[in-house]
Amino acid sequence: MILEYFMIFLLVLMLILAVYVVETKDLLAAVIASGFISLVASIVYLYLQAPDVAMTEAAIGAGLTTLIFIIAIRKTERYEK
Amino acid sequence: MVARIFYAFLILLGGIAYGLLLGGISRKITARLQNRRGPTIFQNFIDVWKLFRKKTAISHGVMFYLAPMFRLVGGAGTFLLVPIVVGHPYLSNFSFGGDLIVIMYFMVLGCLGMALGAAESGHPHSPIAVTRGLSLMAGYELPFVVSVVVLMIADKTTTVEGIVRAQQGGILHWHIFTHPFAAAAAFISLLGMMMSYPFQVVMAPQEIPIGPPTEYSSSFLSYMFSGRSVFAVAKYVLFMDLFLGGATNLGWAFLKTFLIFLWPLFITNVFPRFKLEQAVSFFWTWPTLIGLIDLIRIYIVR
Amino acid sequence: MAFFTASILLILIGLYAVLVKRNIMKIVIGLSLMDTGVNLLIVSLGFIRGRTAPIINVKDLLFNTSSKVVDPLPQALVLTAIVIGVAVTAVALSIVMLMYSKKGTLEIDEYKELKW
Amino acid sequence: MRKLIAIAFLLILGFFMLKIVSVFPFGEERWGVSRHYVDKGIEENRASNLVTSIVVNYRGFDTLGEVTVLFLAATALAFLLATCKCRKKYERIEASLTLKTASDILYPLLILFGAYIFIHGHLTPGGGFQGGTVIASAVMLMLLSHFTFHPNHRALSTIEGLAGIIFVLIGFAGFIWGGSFLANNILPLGHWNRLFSAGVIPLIYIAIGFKVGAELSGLITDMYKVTKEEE
Amino acid sequence: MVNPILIIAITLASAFFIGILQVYSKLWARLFFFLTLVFDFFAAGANFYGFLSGRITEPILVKIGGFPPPIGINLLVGKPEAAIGFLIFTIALLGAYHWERKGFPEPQGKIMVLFLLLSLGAAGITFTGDFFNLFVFIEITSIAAYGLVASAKTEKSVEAAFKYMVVGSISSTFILLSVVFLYKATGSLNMMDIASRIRNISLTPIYILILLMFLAGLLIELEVFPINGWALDVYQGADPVVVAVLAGAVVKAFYLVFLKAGTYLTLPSFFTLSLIFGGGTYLVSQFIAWRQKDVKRFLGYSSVAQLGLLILSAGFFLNPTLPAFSKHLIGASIVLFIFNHSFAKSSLFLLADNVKSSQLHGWRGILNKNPLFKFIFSTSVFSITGVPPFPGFWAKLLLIFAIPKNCSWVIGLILVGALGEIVYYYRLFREASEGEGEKVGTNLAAPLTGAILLIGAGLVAWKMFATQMGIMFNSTILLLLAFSIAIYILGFSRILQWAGSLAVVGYGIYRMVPEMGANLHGFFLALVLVGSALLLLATYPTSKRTSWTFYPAYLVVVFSMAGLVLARNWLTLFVFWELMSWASFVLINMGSRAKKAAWIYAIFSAIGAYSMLAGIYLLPGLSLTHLKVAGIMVPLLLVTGFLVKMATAPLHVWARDAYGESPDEFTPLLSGIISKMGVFGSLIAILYVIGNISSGPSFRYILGWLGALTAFFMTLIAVFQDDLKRLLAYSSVGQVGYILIGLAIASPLGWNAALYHTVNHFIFKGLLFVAAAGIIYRVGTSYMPRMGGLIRRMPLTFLSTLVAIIALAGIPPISGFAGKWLLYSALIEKGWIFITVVTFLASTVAFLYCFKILHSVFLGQLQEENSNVKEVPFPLAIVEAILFVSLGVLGAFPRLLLDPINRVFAGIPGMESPGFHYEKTLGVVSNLGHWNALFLMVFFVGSFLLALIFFAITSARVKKVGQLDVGYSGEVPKSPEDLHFGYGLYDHFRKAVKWFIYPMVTKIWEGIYEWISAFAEIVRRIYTGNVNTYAAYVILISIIIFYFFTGVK
Repeated sequence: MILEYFMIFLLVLMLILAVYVVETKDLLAAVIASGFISLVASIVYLYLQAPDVAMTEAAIGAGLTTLIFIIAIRKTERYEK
Repeated sequence: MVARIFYAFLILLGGIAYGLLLGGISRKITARLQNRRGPTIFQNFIDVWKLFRKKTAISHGVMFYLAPMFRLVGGAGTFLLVPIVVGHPYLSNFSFGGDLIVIMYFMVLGCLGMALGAAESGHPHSPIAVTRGLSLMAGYELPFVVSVVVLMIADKTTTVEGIVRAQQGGILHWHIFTHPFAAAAAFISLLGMMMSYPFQVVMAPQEIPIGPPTEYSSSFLSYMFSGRSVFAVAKYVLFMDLFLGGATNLGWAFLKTFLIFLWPLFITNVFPRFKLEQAVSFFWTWPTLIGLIDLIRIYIVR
Repeated sequence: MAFFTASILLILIGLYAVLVKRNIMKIVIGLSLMDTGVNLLIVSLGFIRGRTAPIINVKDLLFNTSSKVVDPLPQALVLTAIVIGVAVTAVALSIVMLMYSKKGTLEIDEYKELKW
Repeated sequence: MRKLIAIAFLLILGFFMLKIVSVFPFGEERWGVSRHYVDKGIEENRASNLVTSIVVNYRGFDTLGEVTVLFLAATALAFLLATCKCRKKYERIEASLTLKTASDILYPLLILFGAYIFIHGHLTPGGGFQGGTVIASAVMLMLLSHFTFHPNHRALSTIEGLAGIIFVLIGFAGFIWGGSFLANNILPLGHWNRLFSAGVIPLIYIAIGFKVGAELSGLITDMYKVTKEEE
Repeated sequence: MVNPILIIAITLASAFFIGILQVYSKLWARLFFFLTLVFDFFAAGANFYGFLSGRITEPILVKIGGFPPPIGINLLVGKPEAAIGFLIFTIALLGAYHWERKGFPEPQGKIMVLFLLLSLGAAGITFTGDFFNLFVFIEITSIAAYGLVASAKTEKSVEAAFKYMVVGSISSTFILLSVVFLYKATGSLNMMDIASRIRNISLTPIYILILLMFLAGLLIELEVFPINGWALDVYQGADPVVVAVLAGAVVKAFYLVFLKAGTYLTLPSFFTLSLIFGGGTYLVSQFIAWRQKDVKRFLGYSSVAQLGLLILSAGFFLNPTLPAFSKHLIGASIVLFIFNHSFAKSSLFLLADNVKSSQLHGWRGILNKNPLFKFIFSTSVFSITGVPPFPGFWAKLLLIFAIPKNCSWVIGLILVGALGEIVYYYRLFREASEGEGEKVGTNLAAPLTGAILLIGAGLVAWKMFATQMGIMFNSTILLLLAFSIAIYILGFSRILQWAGSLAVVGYGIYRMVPEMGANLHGFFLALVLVGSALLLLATYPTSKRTSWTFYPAYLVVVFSMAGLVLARNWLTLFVFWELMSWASFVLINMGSRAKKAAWIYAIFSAIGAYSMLAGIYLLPGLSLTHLKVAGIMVPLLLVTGFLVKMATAPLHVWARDAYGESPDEFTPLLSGIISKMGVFGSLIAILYVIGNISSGPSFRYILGWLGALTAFFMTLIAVFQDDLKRLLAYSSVGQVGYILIGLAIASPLGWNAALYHTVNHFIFKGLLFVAAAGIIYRVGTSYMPRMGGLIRRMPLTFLSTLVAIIALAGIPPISGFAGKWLLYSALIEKGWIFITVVTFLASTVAFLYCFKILHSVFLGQLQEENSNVKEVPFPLAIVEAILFVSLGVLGAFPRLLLDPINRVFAGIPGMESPGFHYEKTLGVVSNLGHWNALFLMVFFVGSFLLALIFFAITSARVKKVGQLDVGYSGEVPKSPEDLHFGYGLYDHFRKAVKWFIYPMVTKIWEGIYEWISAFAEIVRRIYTGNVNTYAAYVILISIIIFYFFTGVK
């Protein structure tokens, strides 16, 4: 039961982070936050008995995607107008 | 057939003479109305003869040369296609050649010829006069056609003989009485055809000296003159056949055509002159509307 | 149900960024958020309460497997979807970088040359 | 105003999506074709990881497509950024000695770990994609820490190309000897839960691991090396 | 048979291999790239051919991994898949070749990989039988496309790629989600399997919602209105080669998916959805392109519209209530549409690649400098706009006749849209052929191949479907048409081409003699062939241009007219009608100032043809026999088609410039014979259709009024024309008005009048236009006030013109009067008195312009610059002589023509008695009057000669004087200019009739055009160019679909 509440907490956390991602003016912060969302998601995947997906999400969603976003932001602009 | 052609020739000569005479009369009457003595009523004969006898004639080209013949043949043809006395072996002329439609189109031939000759002369006044004449024709043709169609529909025929026959049996059967509005329209358009005064735009003396045949002289002009005279007579006869019940003999014919001849003559001397566009607008409105009354009546009654 | 709602909300938030944000980088971030939401939704759809992961590393699981594990197919699909997502993101980012190199801005209003 | 309209649109859309998912109660059993994968998977493929079994064999064609997508993305990115002149280089700070040393040590370890993941793809969670990503992260680490680190581009291209070709060739082998493309009956299937089992699945996953690793490394390098000429 | 998996696997492997190879050798990479594409092309071609030839009967099922369908992924390649696969690789090969010649952008290896994988993805989309696999291939295609769209690396191209990427991602999200939902709902991912499972479950709103979600994702990729902003931007911004492949191949793969979705998913609202979105997209896109200035975007609008039409057809194709034959027709039409659009649009985009500017004004005049470009361009445009014999025409025809009668409004939609298409495509045509443009690039091999494929596809379609539709072709006509095209090769020598054309027409006459004159068809056949031969004789010397296509096009017009009048079936008639219209469009467009005129001609031709087509569609049968129809709609539509060619008011707007500006050697045919095809059509329409409707008499009365008003107003306007050909144009239109009156009367007398006047009008108007051609050739202008006095230089032309004018004016004794007399008799007999009056007046007004022609051209003062002109060239003089003699002979002996006409009508019930008889003295006698033509002629000639001889003998000496020697107020004029009264002839009359000659109808048409353009301009604004907006549209349309088509509230 606690696990389920924890999951709900994680989901809410994801949503809050998602809103932050959308609304923040700092693109770098947004990207980091969205990477964090992926990380949280991979925990959720574990709960959903999907270790493969969890691994992939952690490696690709949280890791690689965030990385290429960061590179792209470095090559362009950090702040949204 | 030979006899017929011979008589036709005679009638044609008579027609020309009558036309010239009427021209003289008109000049005389006009003069009297203006308190002048005026020329003799045979003045036109004198003129034609004088012109015909001139020593030299000037020509501007082939069409110029041929045009008077065109004019004469056109006038003569029209005259000969209209029966003077219906049913008469000779005085019905060549009316077997065609019906009213033929006559109406044949009338144009003479005008066309004259227009061509005049235009070839290269004098700027000629095309001006011709275009005026044609425009005016477009004007007066409308009321005339309205009334002619009324007659054709009413009598169920397109031949002149048929129309004349339909008017037999008393003065009240004349179309001028049975279809007064159509007749009125036609008679107004006759003013245009005769180029009498309110519609005198073609030979406007102040603007274009004598109309299309400006460049014509001597024998050419005499042909022109004759053609025009007989053409006028043809129209009088046509009107007589259409509206006044035709004629049973030559006497009636003379009388009726003379009456018709008087109508434009009097109008001429009373009215000032329209401009061309006014004339066309006039024809396309008032007489047409008058004619339409009968047309609509026919359309409904039929 | 909470998983469904959350993942759908994630998709919607991502779409919201696409619909409203005027920064092209933000739009790409929104798309990737949307991807995350979609993946979460698919995996949740394959979940069966009280089952174990579809990895047969214990003898016990070898028999009557379908009453013991969750549906592996959605997981397999999501695996593909995640990879495709990152591929799209990479291409999108390269396009964004190219755009930036042309005009030096990330504002969407500057990229309206093609219209009507 | 725009935001409100957008939110309204999205809420309606969300409503419809919720409507759809509401017919599939959360956590309830509902099998389709995957019942076959689950019940017959071990028998047919001998791969303990059913997800791998599906990804590499039952739906191996999808995975071939997936690999292609990644290859495509790497190619497209390399193509697009080949002549891109982006923002000026950052002032680069030389990495600290600790970082350098640590990454020197971690680099082979990470690669080894990645290799472990994809070699054991049919037994444990993870596989070619995950392993490949780990390898790429090793490359990234080196890129960040070592100023002069340049992965050999030719080698990367060759590896990724060869790995892809090997994937297709394995498929062809199935086509020629096994009757159909990607058929998993050309090698002995072995025993369940052993490293050398599951026929061609590990081979394919290894190829994928190499391919993904090379591709992602190349991709990161391509993005990372984009610089603007000094003005 | 080539296993489809081989195509995909080998392509993939070689893509990977190129990835390696490009690092080492670009040349080898390129070689390998093309090798792969060629392999794919032949492999896909082999499959397609296998299906076509019947060697493969069952769909090819490929089990990947050896698993049976629901378990593993499988490919399913049936006939449609094979066709699309072949198409994809054909277009890809063409595009790749084009790109290679143009030069791939660096780094080449990468772009080749992208290109290869794009075509691979499209092929995968086509072949796959699994939904998730479909998604994967869609992603492959999309990512490759994003990269390729941005490949030009210009500001526009990357912008387009970005928009494409954003919208494409939303679309693939929808597809992915719905696929997963489908899996949850049905437990399968295989298409066939889902199809069988879905049949077993009840279609609750939720299932429908899932299907709709899939469809919404697909509709985005299918570029339906209004969620196609991204597509248009891609078309405009990307490299044309990429666009050619996208529009030509990739989109077609998506379309096939759409068809499959409709087939497998049994969505109840599929029909409505495809009707709304397909029809809406089609209609809107065809109109919003009107004001588009960017050619690539403009082609994009057209692509979108074509796709809309395909979607609409899909709706009908999958409608289960459709009869089998209709389904077959629609299927064929879809295939034809796809091939047509792919080849034509790819060619056009690749052509656009050769032109520097993509702006409309940048295309100005480029056709005139680049003959090959012109050939490809015209072929593609003709095919897209549906001109026979190209596949677009057959596709449209098949589609229309397959649509069931209870959906006939769809026909209206299709035809109205097609009209919009004509308007903007031929605006491009007009712009591109106006003036002198610059040289364009010479990278034309690929589009040329496309054009040749188009022609081939058209001929194949002709062979395959014409007979199925009941279209029958006279083999002689086909042979003659082939000869006509073959004349092209004689183009190096104009005189040879002329002689060759004469030979071909002569041969045609020789072959056709048995058909001539026996009945209505034969009567018109004789007119067409003999008349055209005469007019053809007069074409040679007047042209200074050396277009190789003049004679082929001329002959095509002639023989399509022959085919038209020989048709025993409305559809056959229609095919030839279109052929004639468009071949004459080509001819008109050859006039140096005729580009706008040709454009308007095209538009009005299309109005006519499409309304005729709609009428034919609504007819209960296709054969030319009495058909019973209800209501006035059918005859109205039918007749409108014919009235356009007759240029009856209010459809006359095209006529002035088309007659006035078309090449001088073509105008006689246009006026003399082509307009008569309208007469023929109206005649049979009245005979077979209008005669059978209850409101027939009042309908004919309206037609009569139309004829009378046309005659009157056109005549009136003709009076004020200063350009010789324009004057004749109006005159011609007015004269055809008389013919229409005669037809409308539908009494023996009226039809006699109509046919008599038809022939007669051909003679005198042909003569006048031939004379005009000669005069313009000699004088160098068609502006009448700058002529004058030419009688002295061209006596023969003057004489023949004079006779023709007398005939035109209807003055006896020349033959023109016969038509007038018959017409008036018929009118009065019928009792249409008001029409009679108007007609009379019209013919009186005609005298005005008759005089104008004679005066302004031949009489008056000879201008100095014309003092050295010669008589018209010899062939023209011969034709003039022949025609004017025939006018005179017919004037004296009208029975020469009346007897054949009576024979023609003798076979028609109710028309056996001609309504008149002949008597010795009275001549032709009708119930009302009589007219003796021979007497009049003899009388006129006789008395004229008599008068002339008398005059010549008796009159005084005639002295010829110089042209300036006129009595001019005592002054001596110095130059002809002072004396010639040419400018402003009839200005006085203009004042009198100014209300009548206000160009009201023209203004109304212009107003309609402007109004639609303005409206399109507003609609176009929805494509804001902002990607946020595009995404919002996507969401909006999706929720609208979800809301209205599921019932979930």
